[in-house]
Amino acid sequence: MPDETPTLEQESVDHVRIRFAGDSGDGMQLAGARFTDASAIFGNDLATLPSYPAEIRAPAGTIAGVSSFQVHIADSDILTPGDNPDVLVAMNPAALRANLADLAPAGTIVVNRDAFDERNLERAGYTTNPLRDGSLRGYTVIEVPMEEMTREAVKDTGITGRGVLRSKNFFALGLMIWMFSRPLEPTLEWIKATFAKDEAVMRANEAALRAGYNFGLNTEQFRHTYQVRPAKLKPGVHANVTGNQTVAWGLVAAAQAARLPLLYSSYPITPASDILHELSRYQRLGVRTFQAEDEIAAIGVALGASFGGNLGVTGTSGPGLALKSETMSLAVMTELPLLIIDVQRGGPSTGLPTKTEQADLLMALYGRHGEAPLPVLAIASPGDAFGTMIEAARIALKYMTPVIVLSDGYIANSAEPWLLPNLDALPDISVPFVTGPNSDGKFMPYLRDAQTLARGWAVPGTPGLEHRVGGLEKEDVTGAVSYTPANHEKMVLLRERKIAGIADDIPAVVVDADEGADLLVVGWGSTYPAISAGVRQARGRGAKVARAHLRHLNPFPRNLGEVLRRYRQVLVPELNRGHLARLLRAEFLVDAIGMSKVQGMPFKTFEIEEKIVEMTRP
Amino acid sequence: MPDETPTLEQESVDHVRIRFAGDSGDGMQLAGARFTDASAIFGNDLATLPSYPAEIRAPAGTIAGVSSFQVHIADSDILTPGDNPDVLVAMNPAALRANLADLAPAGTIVVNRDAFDERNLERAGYTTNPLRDGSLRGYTVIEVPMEEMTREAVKDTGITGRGVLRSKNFFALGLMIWMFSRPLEPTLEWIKATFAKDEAVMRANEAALRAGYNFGLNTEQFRHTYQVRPAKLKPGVHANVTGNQTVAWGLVAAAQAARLPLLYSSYPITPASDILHELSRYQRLGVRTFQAEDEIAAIGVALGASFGGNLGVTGTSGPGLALKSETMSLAVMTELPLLIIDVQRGGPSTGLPTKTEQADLLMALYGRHGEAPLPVLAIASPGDAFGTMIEAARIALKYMTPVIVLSDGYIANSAEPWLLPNLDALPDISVPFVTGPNSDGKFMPYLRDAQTLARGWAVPGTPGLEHRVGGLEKEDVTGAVSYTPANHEKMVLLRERKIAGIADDIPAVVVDADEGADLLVVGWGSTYPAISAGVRQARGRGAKVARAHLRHLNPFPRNLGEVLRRYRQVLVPELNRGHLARLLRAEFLVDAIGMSKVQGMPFKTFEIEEKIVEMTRP
Amino acid sequence: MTDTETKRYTRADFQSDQEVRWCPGCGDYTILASMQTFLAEVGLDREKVVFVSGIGCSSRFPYYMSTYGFHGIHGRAPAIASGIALANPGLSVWVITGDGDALSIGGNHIIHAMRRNLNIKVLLFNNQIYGLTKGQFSPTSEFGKRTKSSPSGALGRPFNPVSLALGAEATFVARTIDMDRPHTIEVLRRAYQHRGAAFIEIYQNCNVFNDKAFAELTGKEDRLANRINLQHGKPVVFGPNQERGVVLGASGARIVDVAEVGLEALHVHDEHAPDPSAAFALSRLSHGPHGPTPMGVFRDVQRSLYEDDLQRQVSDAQGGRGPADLTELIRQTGTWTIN
Amino acid sequence: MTDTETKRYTRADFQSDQEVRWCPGCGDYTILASMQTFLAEVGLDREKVVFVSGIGCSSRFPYYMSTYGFHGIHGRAPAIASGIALANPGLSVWVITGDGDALSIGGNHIIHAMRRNLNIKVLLFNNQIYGLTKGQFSPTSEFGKRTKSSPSGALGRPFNPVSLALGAEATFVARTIDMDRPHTIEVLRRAYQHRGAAFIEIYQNCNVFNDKAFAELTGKEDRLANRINLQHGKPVVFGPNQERGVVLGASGARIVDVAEVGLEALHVHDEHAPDPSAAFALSRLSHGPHGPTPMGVFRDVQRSLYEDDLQRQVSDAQGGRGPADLTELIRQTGTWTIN
Ligand SMILES: Cc1ncc(C[n+]2csc(CCOP(=O)(O)OP(=O)(O)O)c2C)c(N)n1
Ligand SMILES: Cc1ncc(C[n+]2csc(CCOP(=O)(O)OP(=O)(O)O)c2C)c(N)n1
Ligand code: SF4
Ligand code: SF4
Ligand SMILES: [Mg+2]
Ligand SMILES: [Mg+2]
Repeated sequence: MPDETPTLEQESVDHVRIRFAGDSGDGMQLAGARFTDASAIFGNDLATLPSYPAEIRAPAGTIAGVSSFQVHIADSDILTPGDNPDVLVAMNPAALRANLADLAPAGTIVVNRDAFDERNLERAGYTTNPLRDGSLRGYTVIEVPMEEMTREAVKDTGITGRGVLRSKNFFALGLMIWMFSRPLEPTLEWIKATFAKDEAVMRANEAALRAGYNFGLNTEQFRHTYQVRPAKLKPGVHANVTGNQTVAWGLVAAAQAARLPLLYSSYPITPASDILHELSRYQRLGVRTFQAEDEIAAIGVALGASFGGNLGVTGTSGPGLALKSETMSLAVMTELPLLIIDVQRGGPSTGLPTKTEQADLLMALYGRHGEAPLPVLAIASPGDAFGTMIEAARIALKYMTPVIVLSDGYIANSAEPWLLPNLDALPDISVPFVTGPNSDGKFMPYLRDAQTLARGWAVPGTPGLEHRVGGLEKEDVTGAVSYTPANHEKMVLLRERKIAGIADDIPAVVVDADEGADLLVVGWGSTYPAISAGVRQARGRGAKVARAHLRHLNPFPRNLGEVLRRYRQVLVPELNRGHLARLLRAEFLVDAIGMSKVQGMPFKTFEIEEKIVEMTRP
Repeated sequence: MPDETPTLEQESVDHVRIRFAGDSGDGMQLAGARFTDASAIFGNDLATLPSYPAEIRAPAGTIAGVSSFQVHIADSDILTPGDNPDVLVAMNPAALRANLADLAPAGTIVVNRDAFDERNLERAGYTTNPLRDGSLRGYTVIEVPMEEMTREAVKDTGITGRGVLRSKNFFALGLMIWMFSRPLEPTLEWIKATFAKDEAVMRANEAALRAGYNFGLNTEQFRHTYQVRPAKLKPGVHANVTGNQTVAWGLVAAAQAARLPLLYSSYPITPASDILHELSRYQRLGVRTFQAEDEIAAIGVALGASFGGNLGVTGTSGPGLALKSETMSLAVMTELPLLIIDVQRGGPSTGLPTKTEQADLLMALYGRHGEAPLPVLAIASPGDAFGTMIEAARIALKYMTPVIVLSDGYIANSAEPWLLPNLDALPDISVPFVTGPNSDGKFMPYLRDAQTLARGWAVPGTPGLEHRVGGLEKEDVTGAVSYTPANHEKMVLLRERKIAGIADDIPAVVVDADEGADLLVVGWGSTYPAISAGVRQARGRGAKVARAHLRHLNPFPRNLGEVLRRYRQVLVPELNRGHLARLLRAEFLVDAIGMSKVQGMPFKTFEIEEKIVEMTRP
Repeated sequence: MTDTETKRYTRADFQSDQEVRWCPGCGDYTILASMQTFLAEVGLDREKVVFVSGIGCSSRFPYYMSTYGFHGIHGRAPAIASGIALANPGLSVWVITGDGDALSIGGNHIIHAMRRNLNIKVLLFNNQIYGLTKGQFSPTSEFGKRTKSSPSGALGRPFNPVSLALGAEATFVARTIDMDRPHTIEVLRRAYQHRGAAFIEIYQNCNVFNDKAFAELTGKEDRLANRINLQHGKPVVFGPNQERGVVLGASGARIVDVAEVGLEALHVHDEHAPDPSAAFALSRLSHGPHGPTPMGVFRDVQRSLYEDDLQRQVSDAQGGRGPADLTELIRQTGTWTIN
Repeated sequence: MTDTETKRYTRADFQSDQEVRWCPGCGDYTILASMQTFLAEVGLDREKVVFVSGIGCSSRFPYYMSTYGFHGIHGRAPAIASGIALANPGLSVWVITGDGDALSIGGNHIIHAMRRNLNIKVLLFNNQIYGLTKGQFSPTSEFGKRTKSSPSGALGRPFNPVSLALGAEATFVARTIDMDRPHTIEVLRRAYQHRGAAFIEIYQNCNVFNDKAFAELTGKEDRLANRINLQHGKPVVFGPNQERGVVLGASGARIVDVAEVGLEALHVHDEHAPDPSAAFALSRLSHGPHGPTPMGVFRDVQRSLYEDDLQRQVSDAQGGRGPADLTELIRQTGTWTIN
């Protein structure tokens, strides 16, 4: 009944950051994801940051059980989910308490008032009710009886008992959709499609969504709604993607580009499992997945598949990468193509399984016995994963080598809009199998391409090329077992040169330069958005600062040393204790300074910004 | 019948290097070891280098099947087995062919003439007989019909069939004992003790030994014998020891010094298995060993034993260390004392399982997921192993941390005389268990010692201290599971500082200085003898060069940076592709230059010497 | 002091101060309660008990016990537990593990623990799913099960944990179910009394990712129809009126109507049979479980304990004289003296 | 061309150019010869055959075959082989492994390979010792065995590999011995014909570190007394005059005098019995082996192949239309267009 709407201002803002927070059971991830999709379809640029408790369900109502989802929507290109939300939706006292500190000054709090009873307050560790004790002064607090309203809304939908309150996340979502002037339709459609099998639930969710929307429309509590106009994204088809999704798609695309069947062999582990889940759903694309008995078997199967002529891929997180170490070394010796994905999480040991960290880089480079070099690549963002996977496959196939690709928990689970590439124009990265003798009528399995130093790939089933590979040192060219001292040294050097030579086949590092800058900020992996945004902000404050981001961590781009030496100061922000900084120091003898954060969370933009401002102060 | 002896010159030499070489089945390791022991008892200083084919028996008579044992005896302290033998005992053509290139100019060859038949020549790849074709001109060649003489010698001992020729290594040994004027008795006694159970074998070996000795005595082929006078070793009781032996003894001593039961849990792997074998024989010392189902179980059992209040130790080689990675990370998180021994071998993968290499250093430092720092020590020689094990245990217990100790195939199997320390005067490295509450009547498992930052060790069975450890991030002090960002960072830093702080508790690095030197040679592990000897030789040729050898690789001694910066050039010889060099560069930003050898063999003295001379040339 | 005799524990004495964090309704709660009740009943001192686990929902168990505990890494609990048992044979060591932890990544350690026969008790919480990682199939999930990682159905035949343990030379093998606390407690008691490694499969309902997997054993009527309670020395009968029974033949175990074959023809259960074949045949009656399913102790035989054998070797080597001397040992390898 | 029909291979066609490097007298030689003879007889094309191994003396096997080969790392051959079989179901994939490789470090992969039922044939060369690492005890070494790592005797009960495989849901389980080449060849043929995973224990003499471990099955008289040759559909009899037999009862399998019980009372061997209980009971007759020991095929049943099931899922998903399109898939997740 739009005509009954009280007159409201509609404020136009260029961006807004909203955090949905509630108990793990409150469906906040779903609410956040739906809001994100609605905004994406509306045409905003966006970035998200989901955060949930470690895998076990914590007791309801406690701080440990709080789950949240932050989404940043904007009318121009943004990079991060934002440090501090402008609006906090808090479904219970614990959610309020856990997130209040992050809220922007004078921010808005939308609370589910019904949850602020004594029991919940106590569980959250409040001794007084924050809605009453004046501790929220300075914020705009909007109290909404969400449970009462939801109960009322769903009463004729056939839903009963515990199910009733399950819809309250849709109530909150509806309210936010109204507040930020999104269209309702995409969400309504999504509800229809998703809950098609259970009509009562479908109707309850729809009713709650509309009730939330209408509550905004009809309540005087809300002084104005906001409008965030569509961003000027590149024209084309966009999807809102998480990193695990784009890794999966990138693998499918890589296999297509390589004209090879894809076999993904993995053992479930947070936060990598979703890659397995995604790919398991792609049987109609011919993708085969294999859930192995453990990580060692998983990589063994992938390596066997590669020997058999497939694109063998395995994926895991830190603890699993540790277990795969011995087999990676075998892959180095047998010189077979293989992709190993490591979605890093907080360590050491089981550590913080649902949190993000970048502390596996040195293990990726050095965590194998003997001299076992292999290429290492890193993904910078969900959207970047697609191309990185194709690049990794290209290198693995062209150079007959295992390749490690580093992702992390942040990339894996956060979402961003992504411009679909033209999948019909994928590069051809296929490498023909050897089909006949390659040396005087004979097949020499370790005969190398003069330029790439790659050996030939002859797959079982090919007549006349029968040969044996294995983990013992190989004689040059013939591939026979050899214990000769000189041959061993030769082969160690050949394997080293082969990997080092890839530097000639990857793009030079591109510097986001700044006239007169004598500080270079170098990043890798998921710090990309925070560093880019931090640099942008610092420049806004007059700092002169250059920036470079590395996709290739082994070998480094050819020009990297030269680039580093151009700057008096080199800062390397990392979510670890200085891995890349250490590599740059050892390799180039430059005094790269690490900036470290190990809190299971990404850098905030202002942290980078402040550091740059501090380092560039005259 | 000494009176019938033709008059011979007895030449006195200060050192001599002898290599016994033959087929794997010829018992060359035994002959070499007996000769070594006879020389040790005689009082020479000595160093040895055994070398044998990869584990599988190669076909008799081929180059692949050759096994050799080099021993260097001297009247003054020596460091290495010597680059080039003065005397080569060759039991067959393959042994001659495989070893001739190493023989010193104008060296002596003692060959088993009977083995130079067509079949063996062909197997060795000779097209003509080197004993006849003049290709050995320039050497002193002594042809001995060893098989014929052995057959003759043993004919009345009751030995028959295939057994007859088995004694021919004793014939060769007897000949060498005569040639180098060693006493026969120790070897005769050894034979008696060793073959007590099989009298025929005992008598055959004895007869062959005497026959060889007498052959020397009675043959005009030998122009003179040699005399190497006893060396001036430090007074005291000496034993001739291999590194695997001294590691085992060092562990027993460490457990005694720590007043803890020792549990050694391992899975067999070359070249570490002998540590397990040694310790398995020490049940009468209360030592318990456990052969686990794999390396992961092996370290799990050791860690469990540590939790239970034992000195838990596990040992392996590279492939096994890779497998232990995940559990090492758990040990870091649970902060329990644990020793992990890695006897490095040629890699990557199965590589060269019986050869030596130092290419696991970076894995030892970085081969774990997440930030999982732990101390790393290296053994420099068989004799050094004993003390290193005690030092490793001291650190593990005092700082409640897993410690990695690096040995390698060369240290493991080569022998040197070793002055027994006074075992009654071992340092007290014991650390008392926590027996009661440590904080206001409560037990806080992660409460730390203010100085060492070590937590307390409370073992199951102690009333009132019931607590839980595990791999999830721990809350400071309480040890409860914690996912809090700030706590995670705090704990990462605490673990890091704890390990870094050990630098204050280890000796400063001692420089073997040289007035005016601007080159420093830095080594670690088994390169010790070659580097020391190389430096000595280079100095003899006028080079100014300083030398330092590191036992502690993480953390480094406090003064190392300062030491490195004193020299214009830093050379780091390593049996890998520059691991320590890389660490020094990253840590101290000094332009450390790697000198690399990856041939499965130790450096030769002259290689180091030449490099130094070249680098110090004005 | 007769203190120890009058010492009495309650269940609460075995509860730790940690909040229990499983999903509401999870079968793990019941097993936890059974264990705490059992420990109080048997009167074990807290400090003598160690719980060791791997990773999984079930593996959080040690945090909730006021005893010593070690929350290990995925699959490796049996190794850690073996180390603890070797270090201190006086402890009561329990391994808590899940179907993924024990039979997927940890399968090898489990079978070796069984054949070695150290004094550790393995409780396998079998919910036929990966709970902690949110719902992938496990090695005990039924063929064709649709899960996150098998949207068109899991492949491969699931393990029958009891058969596997019997094939691995286990000396004690039993099965129970979360819901039935008295039965669980009885099986725990039997495992505790057994001197040696024990393997106990506990059917555990994961109401979030695999609800009602054991409905055939828990529903009122189903339970009566399907639960075969094994009792030592008794013919194997079951059913609402004990009207059905099990016979053992050349083709394995078979369900029969008692009326038809007569009570004498039924298999008489012998837990202590040296040959595990009959126990194995019983284990084949159900897979999943579907239909009539034996519960209780399948096998309980005596075999020398690993720790005891090791201790005996050490004592024998020392010949009653206590530890020999390292110096002496080194000297035996051959030494010489320089003055 | 009728070329393929007339194609004939000889043993030599399956010999590689590598020198065979086992100790003289090692049982591995005989098994190698049996395999080469078998492959020539069955007429498989070299390029269609892949041998995958772990680490151990036996694991050098692939080097000596002129087929494709993968000498893997310790214990992991079943995983590598599974990958090869998945990549190319048209190949004939054989795993060569030792008692340490398969049952110590690799135990978990073996049991999972069995339950999954991929088309790989596992040949376990059981010499009851670690050969390559020069003589430590293995999980099949007898209790009390003195070796380098157990100078006062190995502890723990050894696995019975056949029992273990049966407990792990294997569809094909057999046992043979190096010396008996015709028997080995026959068992290889049967394994080859079986569509699914096969587990074959081959008693193999290590004359250097564990000589005569199988003397009870090889000595002229011992052999007659102890070898029980299992034959499908026949009563299980053995002995110089077939005068002894096996009956199956409630307490397992038992040796009897045929004269005493009568031929009808004997167990009639059924390889295809769906229930593995009888096969399991037979496997318990000897452990080690000591005394009468069944040889031949214990079990050979049909179960759907993992590869086939997977292929069927893929085909079903594609609905006969061939691979769908990635773009389409991405679009289904929800996209929007900006112009
Ligand atoms: C090395 C390693 N791989 C994988 C994981 C992830 N992971 C944790 S628990 C688990 C399986 C849990 O299933 P189960 O053992 O059945 O226990 P449940 O949660 O069902 O009680 C997996 C795959 C891990 N923590 N470590
Ligand atoms: C990870 C790893 N651990 C240990 C070893 C050492 N190793 C090689 S083979 C082997 C056991 C060999 O025994 P088995 O499998 O019975 O084979 P056999 O030599 O008797 O044929 C061991 C322990 C290794 N190569 N790799
Ligand atoms: S996921 Fe399942 S097993 Fe895990 S706590 Fe929840 S109900 Fe229990
Ligand atoms: S050690 Fe034993 S198994 Fe290995 S090759 Fe020699 S005889 Fe054969
Ligand atoms: Mg489970
Ligand atoms: Mg073996």
